Amino acid sequence: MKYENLPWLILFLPLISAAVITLFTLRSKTVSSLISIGAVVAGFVMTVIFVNANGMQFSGETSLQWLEIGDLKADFGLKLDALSMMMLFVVTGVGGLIHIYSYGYMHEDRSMARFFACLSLFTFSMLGIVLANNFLMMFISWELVGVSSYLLIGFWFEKPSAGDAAKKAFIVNRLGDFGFLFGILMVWGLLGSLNFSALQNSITANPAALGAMATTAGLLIFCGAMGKSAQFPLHVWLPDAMEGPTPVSALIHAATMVAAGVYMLCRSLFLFNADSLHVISYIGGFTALIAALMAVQQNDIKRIIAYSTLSQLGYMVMTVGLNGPTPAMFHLTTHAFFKALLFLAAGSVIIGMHHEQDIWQMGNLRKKMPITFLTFTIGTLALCGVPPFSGFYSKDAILAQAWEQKSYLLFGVAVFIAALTTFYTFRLFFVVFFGKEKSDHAKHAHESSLVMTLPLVILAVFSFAGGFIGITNNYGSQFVHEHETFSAWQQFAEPFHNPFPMVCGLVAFAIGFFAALSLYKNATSDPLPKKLGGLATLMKNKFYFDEIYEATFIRAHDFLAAVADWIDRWILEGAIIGAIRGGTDLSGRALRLAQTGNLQTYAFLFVLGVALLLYFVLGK
Amino acid sequence: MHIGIQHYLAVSMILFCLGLLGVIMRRNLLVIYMSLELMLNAANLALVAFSRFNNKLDGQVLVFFIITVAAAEVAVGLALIVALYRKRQSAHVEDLTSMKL
Amino acid sequence: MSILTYIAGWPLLAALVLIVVPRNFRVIIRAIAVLATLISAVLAVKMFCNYGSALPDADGYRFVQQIPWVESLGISYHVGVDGLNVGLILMGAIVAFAAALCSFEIQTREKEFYILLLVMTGGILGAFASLDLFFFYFLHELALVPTFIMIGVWGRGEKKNYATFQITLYLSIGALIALIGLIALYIQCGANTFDIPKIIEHAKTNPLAVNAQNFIFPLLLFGFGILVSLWPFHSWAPLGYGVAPSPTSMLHAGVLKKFGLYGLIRIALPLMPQAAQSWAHVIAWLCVGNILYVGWVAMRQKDLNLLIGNSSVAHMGFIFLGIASLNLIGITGAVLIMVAHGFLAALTFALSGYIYKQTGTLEISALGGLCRKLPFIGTALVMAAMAGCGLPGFANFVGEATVFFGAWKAFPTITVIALWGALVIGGIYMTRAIRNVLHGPLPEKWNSLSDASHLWRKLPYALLLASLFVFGVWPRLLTEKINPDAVKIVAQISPAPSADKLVAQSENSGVRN
Amino acid sequence: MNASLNFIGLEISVIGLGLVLMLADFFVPAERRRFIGYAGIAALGVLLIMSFSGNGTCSNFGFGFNNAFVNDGLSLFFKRFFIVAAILVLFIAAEFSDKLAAGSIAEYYSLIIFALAGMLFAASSNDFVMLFVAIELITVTFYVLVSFQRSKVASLEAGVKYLILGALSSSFMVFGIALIWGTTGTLNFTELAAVAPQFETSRIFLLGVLLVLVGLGFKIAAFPFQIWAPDVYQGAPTPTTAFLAIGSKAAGFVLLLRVLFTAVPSVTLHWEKLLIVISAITILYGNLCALPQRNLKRLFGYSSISHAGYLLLGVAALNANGQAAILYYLAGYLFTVLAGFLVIALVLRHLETDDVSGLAGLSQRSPLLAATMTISMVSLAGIPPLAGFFGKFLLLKSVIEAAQKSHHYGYIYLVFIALAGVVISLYYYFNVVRAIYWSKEARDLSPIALSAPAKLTAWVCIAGIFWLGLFPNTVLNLANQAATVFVAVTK
Repeated sequence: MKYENLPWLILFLPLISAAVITLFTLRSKTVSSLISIGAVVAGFVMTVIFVNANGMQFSGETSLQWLEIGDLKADFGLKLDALSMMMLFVVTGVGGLIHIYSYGYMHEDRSMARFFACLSLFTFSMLGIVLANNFLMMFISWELVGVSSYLLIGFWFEKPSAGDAAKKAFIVNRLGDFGFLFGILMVWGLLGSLNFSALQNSITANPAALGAMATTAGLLIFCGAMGKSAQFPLHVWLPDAMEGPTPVSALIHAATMVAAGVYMLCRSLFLFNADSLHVISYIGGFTALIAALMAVQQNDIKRIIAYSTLSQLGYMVMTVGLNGPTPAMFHLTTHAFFKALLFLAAGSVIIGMHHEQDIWQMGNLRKKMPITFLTFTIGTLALCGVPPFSGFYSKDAILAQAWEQKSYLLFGVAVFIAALTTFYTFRLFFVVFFGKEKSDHAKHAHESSLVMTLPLVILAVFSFAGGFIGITNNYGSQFVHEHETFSAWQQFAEPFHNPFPMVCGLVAFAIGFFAALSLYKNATSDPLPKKLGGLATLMKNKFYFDEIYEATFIRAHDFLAAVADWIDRWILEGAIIGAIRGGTDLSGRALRLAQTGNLQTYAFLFVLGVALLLYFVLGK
Repeated sequence: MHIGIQHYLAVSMILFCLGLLGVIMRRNLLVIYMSLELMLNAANLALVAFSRFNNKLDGQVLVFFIITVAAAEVAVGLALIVALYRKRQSAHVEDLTSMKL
Repeated sequence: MSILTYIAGWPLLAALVLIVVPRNFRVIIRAIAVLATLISAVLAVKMFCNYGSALPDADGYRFVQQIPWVESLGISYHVGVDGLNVGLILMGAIVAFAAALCSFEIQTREKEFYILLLVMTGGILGAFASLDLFFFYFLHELALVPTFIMIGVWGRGEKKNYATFQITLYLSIGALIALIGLIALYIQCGANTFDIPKIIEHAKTNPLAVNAQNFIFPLLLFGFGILVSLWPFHSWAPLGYGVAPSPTSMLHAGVLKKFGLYGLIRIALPLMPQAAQSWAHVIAWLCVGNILYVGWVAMRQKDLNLLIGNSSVAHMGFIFLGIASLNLIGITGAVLIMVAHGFLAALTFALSGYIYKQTGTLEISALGGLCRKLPFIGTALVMAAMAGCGLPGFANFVGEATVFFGAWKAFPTITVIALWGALVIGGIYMTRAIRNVLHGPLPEKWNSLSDASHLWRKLPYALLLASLFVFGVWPRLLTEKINPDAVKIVAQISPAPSADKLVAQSENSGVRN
Repeated sequence: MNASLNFIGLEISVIGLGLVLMLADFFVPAERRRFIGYAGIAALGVLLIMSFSGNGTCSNFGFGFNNAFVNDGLSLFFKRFFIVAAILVLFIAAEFSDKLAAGSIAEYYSLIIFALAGMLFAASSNDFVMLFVAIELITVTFYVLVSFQRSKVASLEAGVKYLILGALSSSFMVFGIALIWGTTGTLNFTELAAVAPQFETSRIFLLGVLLVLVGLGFKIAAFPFQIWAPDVYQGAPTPTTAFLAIGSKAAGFVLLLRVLFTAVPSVTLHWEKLLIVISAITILYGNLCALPQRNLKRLFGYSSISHAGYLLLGVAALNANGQAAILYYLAGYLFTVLAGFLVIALVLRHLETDDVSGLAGLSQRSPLLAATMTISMVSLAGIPPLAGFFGKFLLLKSVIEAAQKSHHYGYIYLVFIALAGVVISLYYYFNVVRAIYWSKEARDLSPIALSAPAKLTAWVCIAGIFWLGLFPNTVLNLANQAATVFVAVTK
């Protein structure tokens, strides 16, 4: 393996930049942002160099010893193979674009330097997840990703909502991490190692190595993904996370971090037995479904996209559960392109609208913001899986996977979701860009600067072409043993190998599109609530998950806290210690009553004492 | 009848207890003090009797010591009580309770 | 003269010097104190770096020095370090330096304060360095008493007096119980020496009778346990730290508190293995009290210091869990957390002290949005809070993770509960604290606050953070030192050849519990 | 007989000194008389030094007055101890003299010296006659010393209380001696030790021994004979209280040790339970009663009861280490208590009450005195690096040893009761420290002018406390060697 030190550089450049910014350049916006951008772009370049040098189909590890206590061995190690390389491209590439975009987006903000420091920290941790070669390293980066997302969501910490959202995201993720670490401990206890390769070997050597614990362990590990990739029931944090700056939503909560769960599942796929995969697939499907339904009734442009992210993540998890890592990763990658694109475009819309996010205040923006409009359209089409946009291929691959796995229920759900996706995306699309301006902001909207539109364009290109630039080949080389690499044309025609799912997908698109067209062309207010009634409110209120958790989990912990505090205050502190203190004092006051000051009494007590003494010794 | 050591001891015991009772019951310091002397003499009686019956003399030697010491004690004690009486115009123990608890 | 003698000696010497310095020479007094602690910190770093190169004596201790003190009782001044206490001494010295720097908040009677601070420092460093049971206890007491006076004189709040006497009496009970245990140990062992290495050697050939162990071990466990605020003997800690001036809380919560744990590992485990075996379950379940119950209590607190105090009590639980697991990984983890938590507790109390100095209150409800006015302190506090809920990159994570791995083999259930406490409950109260103290809109009245301005002010916090990072990123600095000695102890607990102990660890501990 | 005389050279010279001081009254003008004390101090200093030079009369060992009088390690230890105590007390007295009947201060000095003589005799008495005479010499002198402030009713009242109860206890003791002699026919400890085993069952004999213990228990203020201590401590002039607290207590202990471990060791063996109970109750009583106490001298009264209890730990342990521990503890107690009383004498002299609040603001008024009092309190509380800690450490150690040797559970309980006592005592000792350093109700902050001797005394006490806490070797070896005089008691 050539240049094997490059990955270390790729990994640590962002960390260094974060450190440099926090320690030295917090004063200067420009310098800090340039350092941060430079770090990630350099990372991208080096990734390209590295891959050119080694080709894509290779695998290797390089590690430093980090911790070794008895039989607990945790190296600081990098796993270099097609999977991690592709993710490297996604993280550094998409991430780089978003960094550049942020330079424009955050320009007015006074703590831009802090923003870029956090962004670099995030990039480092994300790369850590991608490159980790053992569970402990992955968990460490996992936590760091969590905290950097915490910092970025709470970036505008003076906004109470931002603070709360950050807190919520952190705690919900911690719930997932609890399961994750629990699972790691269990796997380590059973197999005695943390290294992916070693684990894989011991599993392949003896598939029953995990024994009765296999399903449990698998699901516990999955808990981690549940937290990060916001799968039901831990999905509640992602929509609130939109409190963060839009580039953050694009980078962390659409393109990379939320995909980490899926990536982790694929990385440790060998651990999961049939049962756990089954559960995973259904959870994924369910998440996709409810998220899509919620998206239908949201009015905040970012939240709509967030819910669609949620449902797309559900798609991927479902696909992993359906034993289709390749389609999952394929969709993950394309989704990274077009979802980042959508978010950034939305961001540019928001800037143009002077931080107005309610879609019912917008309208007819296609005139005011042509580039944004164009790129947004491409993103939309990709998301809705219109051929030949990238989304079409990845979504088709997913449908095909479901169909081949003969899990028809999930197939049906997937198709239905496809329709929903089209519906709510075009709802957004029409309301924002067509019809007439619904507010003054909309009238005075303006196109964003080049530094912001350029990344949009680049992303648009990939969102268009992502389907046939060989992504599947690389993932395939990772997951499928005897697989042939397709030429671009083969990839282009790939869906026709299995027409039925493709047709279903297209039909779903058509339905969704025309529904949206009929309802929202030139609509000034949402007609749907009247049509759906109760269901609509249910969707609007996200099926009351937040309220339910509030009432159960949070309430339970606060109650226990109150009880513990009460015991501490009144039983331990008050009753026991108080009793001891009071008792001692009281006995002192009682005893000294003997000191009456009267000589006669003293003499009497003295004699009494003598009598006692004599009785004690001679009494028996 | 023959008078044995027990009888002497009994007498001295009785004397001792009488003195004790005096100390506990009487209110007047002087009387209390006399009762204390009585107790000492009870001890003396016992010693003398013992030395008589053990045919040893050091008991009686001790008696002399005791008498001497008692004399000294009495001298100091009476002086003390008188001084107190001067201040308080009373030699009753109930009046001696300025310090308590 | 061993370097350890200097490390512990400089502060005591400086204290003596301060006695003669007239009280109105404020600057000089402060300078002397800071300088003395700085010297011992530097020496400690030097000692830590030379640890590898220094060659150990017969019993495996380095930088040893022994001076007979009371021959008739076999008491001698005997200092030395091995893997177990080298980190603690380094940590203690650095924290002491930071505490001295943070003492600018003390305005009245500086002279007495710095004298007490220095005595405390010298005492505790000496206690950690000492390899003689008597001095071990003696120096700890020496360090403990100033705490009471400091809380009594410079403490804050209206519960001051109550808290002072509470902590004084409570800790004295603990110390005395431990003392009885130590004396009983000395007598039972029959080696007629207080010298720890000798006692351990002697115990190898003729170990203590099991019933004697079962009498002495609980004495040490609960005596030390009270000193370490083992549940349910913890209620003194938040109360005391709530009112104590921050340098005192820094030193006590950070350094002094570790004494009991160190004592358990250094003395109780190797000398009373069977008892340790039979009490391990008790300890483990008491940890749950610390981790879960006290975690909940912390969630409930309205005062920042009380919250920090409770959280530090909760952290003690992880250490006890590591000790209870009685295997190499667990014990190593315990020592790691001891060092890490030292830095962390010191850092958090220093920060809360700064906030108190600025705002005059630590009522969480009264604060808010401070990050805007205090970017440096705020950032540091966020980092501290994150370290407090076990964020990787900080030393605490390494320790806690290690403890979890170690305890998993011994007590899976309890480990899971501990995980919950560490990841979820810790996360909840720490993020809540950040949300309510640092985030949100800034109340009008705090517009006048000023951040830690110049380097000198920032130094203590930066220093402590840096140490947390160093050991968090590069734990081998410690583990490589701890391991050999932890192996020894584990070998004494469950006598199997320590070589295959490394690998056979899991089976042994697996079947043990 | 003449041979015997050179055993008691020290005692003779001390008595002589007392007489000289008393006569000095006639020649020295009234305003100078307080300086007579310093002469006495000088003389005692010389005697002390002589006692260290090998051929000092008290350091040539042997028996005199057909075995009624013994010079051995124990007596030597205690004689030095008493002399040091007397010296320090004389210093305090000299500071306090104006509060005493100023004219007759020389009498006061000489009485202290006579009491000292009594203690010296007590230290080397090997015979019940000697014991009786020594004790009476001490007690009778103390009657006068206690009631010396004839102007104050409290002083007289204390005197009378001490007189009556003291006389009561000594009559018990005398009767006890009579019974012992009657049964065994000997008054000499050494001979008694030989014959005692035959009489273990004779109730009369045991009764006699017990009655003797009553007398000694009264001197050391052990339960149930502690009742007098608080009142007398409170009423007596401060120097007297100081001497009472250290001198007469120590004398009681040396005699107790002699009786229990030289005269009737075989009997003592069976009394471990009795001793345990007495020491336990004494500790608890003293500490508990001291808790609510605000009057400083009374507080010392109660605390001295509790310390008698601690010291009894060493007796109850029934082993050589215990006896050595007692000696060591007393040595530390000497400096500690005298430091305390020095401060009381200097600070509370102008106040009519001895309330703790009188110390308020002392840290401003006189840092030295504040430090002295604090150190004394901390040492009493038994905290390193002070004398009190090492003493308590030794005592506890001896008891735990006893517990381990004789698997008698009482010892374990005893240890924990002692522990409880220490913890309780922390509360009131630290209360005093609190009053000194951070009590709010500081009334007058007028600085206290200290005379050179007073400073010297304070420094000596502090030095002694630290010396015994930090360098226990010398005294510990002396104590160990002194404890060897007792026949090793074994079942």
